[in-house]
Amino acid sequence: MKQKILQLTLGVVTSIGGFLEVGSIATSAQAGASFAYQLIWPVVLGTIVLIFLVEMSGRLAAASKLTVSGAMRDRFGFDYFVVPLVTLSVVIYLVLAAEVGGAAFALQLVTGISYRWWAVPVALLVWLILWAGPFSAVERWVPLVGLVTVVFLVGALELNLDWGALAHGLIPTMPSHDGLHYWFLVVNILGATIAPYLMYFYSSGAVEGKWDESYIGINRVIATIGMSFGALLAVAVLVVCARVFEPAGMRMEGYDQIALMLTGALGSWGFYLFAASLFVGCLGACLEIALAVAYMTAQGLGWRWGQDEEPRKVPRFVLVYTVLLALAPWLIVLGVSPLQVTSMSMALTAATLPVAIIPFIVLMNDPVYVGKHTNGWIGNCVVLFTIVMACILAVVTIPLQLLGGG
Amino acid sequence: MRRGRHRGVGRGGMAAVLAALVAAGCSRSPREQARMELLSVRSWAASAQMVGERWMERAVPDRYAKRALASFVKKIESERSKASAADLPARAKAHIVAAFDSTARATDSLLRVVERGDRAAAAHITARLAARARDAHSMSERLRAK
Amino acid sequence: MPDAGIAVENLLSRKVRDPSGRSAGRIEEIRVTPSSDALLVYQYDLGPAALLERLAVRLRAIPPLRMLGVGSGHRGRCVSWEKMDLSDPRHPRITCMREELRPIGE
Amino acid sequence: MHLVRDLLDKQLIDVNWQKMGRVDGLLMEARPGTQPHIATICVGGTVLTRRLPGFVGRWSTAVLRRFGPRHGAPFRIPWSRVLSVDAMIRVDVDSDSSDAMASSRWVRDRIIDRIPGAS
Repeated sequence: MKQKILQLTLGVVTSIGGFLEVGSIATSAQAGASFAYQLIWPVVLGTIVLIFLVEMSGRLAAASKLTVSGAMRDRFGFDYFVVPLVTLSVVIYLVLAAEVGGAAFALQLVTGISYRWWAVPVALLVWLILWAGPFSAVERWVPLVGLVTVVFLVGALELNLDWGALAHGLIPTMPSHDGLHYWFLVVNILGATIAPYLMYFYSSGAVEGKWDESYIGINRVIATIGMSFGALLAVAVLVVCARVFEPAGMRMEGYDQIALMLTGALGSWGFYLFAASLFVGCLGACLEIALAVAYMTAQGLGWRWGQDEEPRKVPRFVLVYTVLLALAPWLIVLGVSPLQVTSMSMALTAATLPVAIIPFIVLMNDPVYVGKHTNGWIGNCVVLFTIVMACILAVVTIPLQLLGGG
Repeated sequence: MRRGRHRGVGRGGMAAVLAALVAAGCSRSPREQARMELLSVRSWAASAQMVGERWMERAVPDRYAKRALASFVKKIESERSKASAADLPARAKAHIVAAFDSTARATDSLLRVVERGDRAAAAHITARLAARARDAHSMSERLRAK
Repeated sequence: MPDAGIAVENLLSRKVRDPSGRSAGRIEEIRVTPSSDALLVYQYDLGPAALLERLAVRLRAIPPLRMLGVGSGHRGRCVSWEKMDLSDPRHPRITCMREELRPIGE
Repeated sequence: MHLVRDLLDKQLIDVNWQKMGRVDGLLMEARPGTQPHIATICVGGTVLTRRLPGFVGRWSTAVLRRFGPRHGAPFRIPWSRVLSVDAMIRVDVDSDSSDAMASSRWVRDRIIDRIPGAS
């Protein structure tokens, strides 16, 4: 039982560390600065959907000992599987570029040297951690350090909050002004929150951790607590920006503005803790993303895989994340603004959600794979709602991205 | 594709509603466009002012303040050229371009003061920036009210 | 690739026509019985589309979707091996009329 | 037994329980007049790329043929070597010495071993 408790705390900590990354920080900051508390509802909506999807990934792994992409190739064949494999690899590559940009910008805040110089070292650092560190190390120390992102919660509590307006933000309301930018941010927040790579990473970790059916209860707790706490941090970022930037009419156009959010309440501590949280949050996300694409490819094509294995034993798995990390920094080095890469990657994530989520409704109701742990009535309705919402997002995202602008 | 057809109908309807909403959002009248430009002036002036204030309180390092102010100046100038090219009511365009210029000048002088490390002089410039932000805000409110 | 060898994965979702040229559906599944050193094919299942069927076959089991009438289309048909002519693997044909085929007893 | 549901695209594991790719393809012998039978499992990149529709399929098959470690020749496993068929298909093959893992060995020797610390 003690081993299970360890797995439980580890799981919760992993999801906290993995939740707050450049996407949630940037989109929450933009939302708070432009629309105060009005955009809390997409964060909550996205988190509820994420909790269900992550819980299902864990349950699939525990019940069938198969990961998400392994089961997808198994169940739908290569002809269907190649679609999510290609589209998600491209979209997730852009998210990785945004994360590298975020971590690089954090280093610029602290050192003054331009983020463009930091992009390659960041990608190299991520590669070194994956190459040398076994999975348990990655899964253990990254999220522990990720807890520094709790500083946003401290920042939020420092400012006496208007709880009434905060609760009102939970209810979806139509924008009073600048409707286009409002919906653009809704799409980006949903894209940032419902991150498909978390499903591939989480289910692979569960299979690598040799979860069995006795873990299904723990899995539900990990998914719920971990993701909700992560969402709390995203809401904290939104609330702080609503209190600090919205009254002054400051709209977030770049991370140098976002970096000011905690300096009022916590002075220079606020500045350096923001830089640390951005760096650690993005680093954790980079590790998870690079592994997620490697898992997805290796499991789908039947190669040997496993982060705990020596690189020589799983050569093609290692090659995937090596090539991915070799390609990741160049968008940032070319000087594309990290915030723009973030917005683009979040919008594309939202637009490609149907491809990642539709297989879930079939897999999670197939007794061949999940045995008696098939989806309940609620689970199916949530996934169905997500698919319909995802299809709407897919249709609306591209025009919004062009018209709504960063 | 039987399943696709079933879902397509639902998706088509919803998409039409949202597409209409998106279209409504993007047909900005010149007056609305002018108001957006003024809000942008206010945002940049307030951002430069906040960097100045945090720098005076030593809450942010010099390196960060210099780099941030330099990038603000560049962005303000690019927004200024966009505004002068946009089709705005003549009188409002003059105001807006002038507001952009004075904000750019104030931000640039704040940058030089930070480079010199002269925190006393910074106080005057942040006050000027605060005034720019207030003017832009009041002008945009007047445009909205009319 | 030996001359008579056909790639099963490329045979899937091929449209099967009966002698009058009408489509009897697409090959979705091939049923086999293991023998000493090979699998003997005894039946082909035809249905709307291989990919769709693999997606939809279980959807009927999901309460909300069954309610919405998903996956309740016409049942597939099955063809015993001797009635299937695979001389041209790209255009499989059956030797009897499509009405004579039995529906699939799931 | 159903070919598509129980065999196609399933994970292959070798005699010492190591992964060695998936059932990318199945070869059917169909001479007129005789009952068709499946005698061979095919594994390999070109088997997969040939399943892709149209131009993408043709192009990727050509690329694998020119640059692939074994010029895209698929690895064939006779049905007689299949030991068990359930969630995974176990075959009586020692993958490390067989051609099935040729591309894996190629990546290991050409790339991974060249990086220090491959242990």
